[in-house]
Amino acid sequence: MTALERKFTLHVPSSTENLAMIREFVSNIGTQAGLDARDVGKLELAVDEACANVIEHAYGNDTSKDVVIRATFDADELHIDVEDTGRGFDPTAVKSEELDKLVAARKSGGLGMRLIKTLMDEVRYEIEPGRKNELHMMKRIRKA
Amino acid sequence: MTALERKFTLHVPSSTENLAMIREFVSNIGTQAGLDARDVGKLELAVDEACANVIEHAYGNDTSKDVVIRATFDADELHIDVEDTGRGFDPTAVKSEELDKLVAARKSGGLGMRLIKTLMDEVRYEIEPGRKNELHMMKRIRKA
Amino acid sequence: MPNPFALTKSMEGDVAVISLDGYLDAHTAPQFEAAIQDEMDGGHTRIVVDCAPLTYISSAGLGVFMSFVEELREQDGDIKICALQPKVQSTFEVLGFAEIFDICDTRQEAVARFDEPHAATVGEG
Amino acid sequence: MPNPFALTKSMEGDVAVISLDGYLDAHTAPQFEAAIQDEMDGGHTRIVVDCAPLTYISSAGLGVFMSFVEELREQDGDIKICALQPKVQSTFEVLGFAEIFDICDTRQEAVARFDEPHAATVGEG
Ligand SMILES: Nc1ncnc2c1ncn2[C@@H]1O[C@H](COP(=O)(O)OP(=O)(O)O)[C@@H](O)[C@H]1O
Ligand SMILES: Nc1ncnc2c1ncn2[C@@H]1O[C@H](COP(=O)(O)OP(=O)(O)O)[C@@H](O)[C@H]1O
Repeated sequence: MTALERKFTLHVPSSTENLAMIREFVSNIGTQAGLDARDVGKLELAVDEACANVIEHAYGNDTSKDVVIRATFDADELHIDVEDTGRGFDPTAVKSEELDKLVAARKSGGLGMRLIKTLMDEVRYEIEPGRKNELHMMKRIRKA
Repeated sequence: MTALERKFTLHVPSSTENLAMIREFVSNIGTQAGLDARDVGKLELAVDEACANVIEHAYGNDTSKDVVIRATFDADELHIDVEDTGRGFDPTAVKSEELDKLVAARKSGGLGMRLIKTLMDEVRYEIEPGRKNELHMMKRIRKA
Repeated sequence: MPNPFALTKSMEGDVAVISLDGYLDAHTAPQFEAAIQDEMDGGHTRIVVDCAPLTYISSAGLGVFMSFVEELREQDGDIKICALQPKVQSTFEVLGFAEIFDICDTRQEAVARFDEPHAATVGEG
Repeated sequence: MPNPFALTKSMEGDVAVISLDGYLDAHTAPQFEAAIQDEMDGGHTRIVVDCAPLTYISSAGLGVFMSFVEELREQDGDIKICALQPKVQSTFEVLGFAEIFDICDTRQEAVARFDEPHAATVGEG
């Protein structure tokens, strides 16, 4: 593997139909970056969750909008940013409920952000509502 | 299927390692556009050939460069553009040799552009060397 | 292309078995949700979800399990989950689903679990 | 991820069999080229390329067949191709490979073809 940084970008219409494509994009990059199969799976899931949130919450299922996924990696770290121009939100105001509480309340959601934080090594939101909202995620590349 | 046009873009480093990823991108879009499996296969191959030419000829295997693939489709047509900023060439000066001539001359290349023209419904080059070279390809979406 | 999503239903005695194939994400979860709702509308509260051919699950899929299990248990039923592939299993586990859901290795085991003493015993037609 | 490329070699009598698995594109074609060159360096000019597990081929893969066949035929050998999947077969056909190459349904058939009267008859160790 070279020390050179590699950059990849994918733009797709904001529709859950495109999540499968986004996962393939991400898992190709993860494999190329040298992640093992388990970590590729984690990356795939975290990015799926991030993009599903953009499609549903940032854009409210308006398929005329675009989801942008940018990935870069070098020998040590893989960075993925998910970018939208949607309504934005305050991530610090989202409180993470325990699973038993969600089950008791018959909720079907509320797991996504917890998953992202569990699966990735670094997670950071940069929110400028309507202009550009970005979720930065980083996965360390463990040496075998 | 809606009449709305859908747009997709993929940027990847100019390396043959990324051809598999490009094919997956394209075959996802082809399927979503409503092409049958045969036409998805043709699209995949044509775009692979176009990108392999950019990687090898336009950029001479300089992996610091970018290959850009843009796709749009509506109910009738799927358009794919492959874009580079490399050296460019005069496509009208490339003459297509017959297979038996190529075999006799022990050539390992010379089939790519013929394949692209055979597989797609429209093929057009726009060359501005070093600035932007584009190969526009179109595949009609046949109604079942 | 990844293999798409498919869902098949069958009955084993009074247990409704839903088999999930391919990927269960925000795009395909609504189909799974509708299938469970169908079973409940048809009076089936004992449900086994066979995940043997399931290759991927995201939170949208997990959310379907989460939102129905309480109501089914109130009606003396349950959702039992079986035959998870390792990748899918680790997604269930990372969120603590193994503590709340009955996850079995095989479909037979999952179906039989409904007849064990601690399980619901109310039969249905 | 698509399944990657793999190549396995074996001998059937004096025929070298190269089996291609996965995708043969501009990225993986150099490995195939090196394998054929190896066989020629080892004095094997009767080569069968078994494509049963091959899911994809682009012109870079086709170019390998194209560039070696003349030299092998001059040395009383050949490249016979067998067991093409429909998608791969149509790529061979659209370029007219079926007229220039001996393409068989099965590996047995391809190996046996070397012993037919119109084929080369010079044996090797
Ligand atoms: N990209 C986003 N844009 C706007 N709101 C978001 C975004 N991501 C998450 N949210 C908000 O945070 C909440 C929690 O998200 P999450 O944990 O993924 O669960 P879920 O998406 O299932 O509700 C969402 O319900 C939504 O209100
Ligand atoms: N994108 C491109 N940029 C520069 N030159 C190109 C490009 N595409 C094709 N060419 C030129 O046209 C020739 C024929 O291309 P092609 O038919 O694909 O065969 P091959 O790539 O195997 O040589 C190439 O050898 C190259 O000189």
